[in-house]
Amino acid sequence: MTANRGMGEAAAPYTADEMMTVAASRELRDGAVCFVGIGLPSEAANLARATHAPGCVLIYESGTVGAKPDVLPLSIGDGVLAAHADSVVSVPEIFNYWLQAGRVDVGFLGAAQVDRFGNINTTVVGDYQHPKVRLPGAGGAPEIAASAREVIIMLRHKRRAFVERLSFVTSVGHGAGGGSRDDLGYPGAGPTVLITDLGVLRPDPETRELTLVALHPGATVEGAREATGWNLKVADDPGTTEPPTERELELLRDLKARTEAARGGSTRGTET
Amino acid sequence: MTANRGMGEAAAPYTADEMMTVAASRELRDGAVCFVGIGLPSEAANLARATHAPGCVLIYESGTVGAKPDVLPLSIGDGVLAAHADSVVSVPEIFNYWLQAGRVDVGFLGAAQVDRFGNINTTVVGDYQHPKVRLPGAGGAPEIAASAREVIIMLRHKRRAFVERLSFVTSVGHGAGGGSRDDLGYPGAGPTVLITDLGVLRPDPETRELTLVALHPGATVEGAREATGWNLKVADDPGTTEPPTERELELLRDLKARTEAARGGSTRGTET
Amino acid sequence: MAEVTDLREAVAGLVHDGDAVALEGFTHLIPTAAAHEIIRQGRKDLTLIRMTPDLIYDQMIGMGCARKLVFSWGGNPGVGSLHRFRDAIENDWPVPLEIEEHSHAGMANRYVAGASNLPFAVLRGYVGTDLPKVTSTIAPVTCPFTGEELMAVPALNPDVSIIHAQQADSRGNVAIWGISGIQKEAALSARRAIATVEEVVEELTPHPFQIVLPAVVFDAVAVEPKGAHPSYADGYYDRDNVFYEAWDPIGRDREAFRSWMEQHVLGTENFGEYFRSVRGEGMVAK
Amino acid sequence: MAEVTDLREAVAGLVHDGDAVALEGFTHLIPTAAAHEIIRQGRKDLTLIRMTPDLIYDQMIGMGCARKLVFSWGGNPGVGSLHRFRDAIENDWPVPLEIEEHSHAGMANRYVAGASNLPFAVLRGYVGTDLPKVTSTIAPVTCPFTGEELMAVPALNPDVSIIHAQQADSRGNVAIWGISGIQKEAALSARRAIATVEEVVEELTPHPFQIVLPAVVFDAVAVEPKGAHPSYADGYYDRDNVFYEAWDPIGRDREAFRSWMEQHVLGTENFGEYFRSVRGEGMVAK
Repeated sequence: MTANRGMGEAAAPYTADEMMTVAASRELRDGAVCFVGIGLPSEAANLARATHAPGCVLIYESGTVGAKPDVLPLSIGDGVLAAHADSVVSVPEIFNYWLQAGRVDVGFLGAAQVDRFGNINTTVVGDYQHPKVRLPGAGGAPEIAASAREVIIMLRHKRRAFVERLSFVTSVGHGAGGGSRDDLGYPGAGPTVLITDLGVLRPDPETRELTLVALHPGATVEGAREATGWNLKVADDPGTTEPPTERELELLRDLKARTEAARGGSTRGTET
Repeated sequence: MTANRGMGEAAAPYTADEMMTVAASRELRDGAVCFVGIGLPSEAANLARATHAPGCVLIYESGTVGAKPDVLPLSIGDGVLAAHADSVVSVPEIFNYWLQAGRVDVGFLGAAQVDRFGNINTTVVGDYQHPKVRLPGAGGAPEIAASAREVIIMLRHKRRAFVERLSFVTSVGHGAGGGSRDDLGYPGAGPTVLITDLGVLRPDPETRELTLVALHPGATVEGAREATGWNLKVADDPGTTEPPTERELELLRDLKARTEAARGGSTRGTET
Repeated sequence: MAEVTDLREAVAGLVHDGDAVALEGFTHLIPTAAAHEIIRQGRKDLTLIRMTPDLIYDQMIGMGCARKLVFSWGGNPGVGSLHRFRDAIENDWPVPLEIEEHSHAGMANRYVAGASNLPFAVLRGYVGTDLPKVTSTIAPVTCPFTGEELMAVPALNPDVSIIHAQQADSRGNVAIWGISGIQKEAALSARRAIATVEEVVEELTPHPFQIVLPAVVFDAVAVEPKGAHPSYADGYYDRDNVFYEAWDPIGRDREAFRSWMEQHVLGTENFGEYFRSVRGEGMVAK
Repeated sequence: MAEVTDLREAVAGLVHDGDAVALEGFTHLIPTAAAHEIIRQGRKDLTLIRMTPDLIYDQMIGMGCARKLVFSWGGNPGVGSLHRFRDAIENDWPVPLEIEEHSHAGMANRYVAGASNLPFAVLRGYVGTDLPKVTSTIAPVTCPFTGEELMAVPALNPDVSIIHAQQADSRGNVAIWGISGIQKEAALSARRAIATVEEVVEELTPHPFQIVLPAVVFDAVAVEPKGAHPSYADGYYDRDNVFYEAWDPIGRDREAFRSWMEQHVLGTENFGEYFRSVRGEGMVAK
């Protein structure tokens, strides 16, 4: 469990991770077709489905369309994803007929590193041929970032994750900013929001640079700047995120408890 | 029912069409994967399955693999084709993953017109823009002709069907003869035999011109020449086709009787 | 998300004059009810797309709905010619019909490209045939890795695609079993999609070789029992070979055709009425 | 036509040193039994192809079977890194490992092209990422109709593909239900194909989202109950999350890894023995 970093001394009745997940879940509108990564994105999307967006259609890259997991999947192809899905299709179909075809409203992505334009690295830290850290690689992220109508990124706010320059661009956000993403010819609009455990960042309408527009309760601009590896742009008057409601917290904890029980008490992280 | 044209006065105990179907069925070896057109090809392939080739795998372009129809299908997508099939796949899959992939040993085709190199017309007679006769068109034939390892053509021997020059090349046989088919880059070997109601034609090993190599019992070289719109090449010593065995005839007639009964007594032709 | 509605509303709202329209169903599950509704509503100038134009396109062409046909095999399967189709091509009756002619593999891959949001598909075919001489939508493309030359065909993206399926569930997910042909790609390549179904069931159950198209694929789902007649719906009814044969003399004659269409299609309110009308004439197998 | 044989014979006859080998199964139905048999038989210099190299490729890489890996996501799902995979890339242990890295969409389309006997596939992707800088098998291609530039990737045609499925019928037709991932394309793109199955049944019955791969696709079908453990087989057993987590400390340490592999994989005759061996150590969830 992440400590309540940056949330002040008065212990909040929720963790920073919970705030992050709740804030992300609220971004998903009911009825949206949502392409979901495992871990935090899956947690947020399923919380949305349990709260305000029961009609959203969750797609996992294993080919499940309209997945309705009762516990959080540990892998992208868990049986719970197929069990009550509207349909299960092949992997080529999910990427070609659904994602590339423009049928996905929202792509929900995690990351290892992000830069100020929402470009994502999940490949290597350091040199590609002789990496300091070899990460899992691209998976479905590049094409989710390319073709989903919009992208929501979730990432814990840390200096080594929010970097001035990515070691490797695995998935394109707003490229070099401005109109550079459009020049690449991708149909989707790119990242429209980055939710961290400290606050909410949205791209500037002109430069497309991610800008801190809201802080979670207890988080500070200074804390956010410190946890960012570039000179963080902050909105003139950043708002404050509405704290999790009792219902949101209850449903989220319920979901996680059910998940742990189903996994035989495993408490290992769910992020990949 | 076709008359016993060219079969001499002593009424044979079988029709010329029956001889043609039986002769064609014998070309199919057991275990072969066979892509089948409706009509005469389907009749011959299913006779083969009932006689010497119970293990052949019949594919119809509607997506049925390993079809085992108990009556002859009237259309390429009849329910009898799916009922006991090994698998049923989509139309793109049948053309891309099966035919184009080189998984088909034998393509079994009918035709409206054929030329001396086994090229096929099923599109128009006369000018394309102002046709004398508008035929159904290509269907699956061009790619069957292109990609099946070998092709068997069945066509009743008539001067207006065996033409000097096709109005339209719908499907490629041996092109302009010689090595011209190879130059087109097609993986399959092209037509290895043309079975008519008069005899059997095979391509010359060098020129690839179809050559009459066998006559059905009662048929004559003169009859075949008369029914051919080009100067028919005849082997030095054309053989005689083994007449249908009692078992072949019985099984063929049984198949056709079951088919008619299932169709509510329809006796319309099955050729398209 | 699919709305369960009636077919008249679905066609009124989603099929417009001048649209490129694909009604698919490969021998199995041909959407006859939807074709009739388009005829009843008098749509004009349609580009009709279909691998195997058969009775439904013969009827739509004969009634003057179409200005263009994109296809790969046009016949009355097991019977012979489509006479309205031939009359339009050979004699411009009732209006001229432009044609764009491909092979099955070409058409299938054009739908695949359309469903994949790609501008073209690649295949091994057409070389050495006369099709590229008469069809402009065939062009060579070179493999950037091997240098090999292959053939490309452009994507099909119909304005609206219509399919018939056996069932929808209560959420609007659509199930087809048995031969599913090109319906998945036809529906997914289209800007708008309509499904007619034999019935709506609470929950789908597995059937042999079943595919399920999720509700979000469709703009409208309408219940039309027997809606694929005279083709068949596996699990519901057989192919009506008698009707296919009975169509031949009707389609062969312009006047017989017009009066048959006026009596049975234009003269009825919906497919149920139509079906009782043709059954009354003995055209339907028992 | 598939021959029902045992896995040892199938691997001995169909998998050779130096082959390009794809073992597929997208989280579901990962062919662990087959991977172990390849390790037991000491295959070398393999090009391993797989969208999501996980424990089985971690083990094959750590045992020195591979000289190259073609992949799109390499991790222990829900747990973390594949340490043998990382050790090979970062430290060339036990032998150097060349990598060819794509995205999932790229890999999936490479299999599709391979299954279709086309030299390349086209997709919208890669542009603006660093993947084309490090992966030579990505190249632009231009649409001959629209002039639009897209990305091409070359076909994958493994020498041999291996999948695990729930059932084969008595004729050798192979059924997968639930998540079927990329298995169809993996099997159809290969020169030779092997299926391991949970069991052979007389006749297949329909299951939700089932696909059937005809017997002619396979060169060998072998019965290997539990053969996908620790992944799962819908209808037979669940994913063993305990095992995935227990793997982490074993894979992390070279010696622990070697001795574990020697004891449980090299020290057993077949997958049944192996399974009893690891269950005896409490690594398997009840």
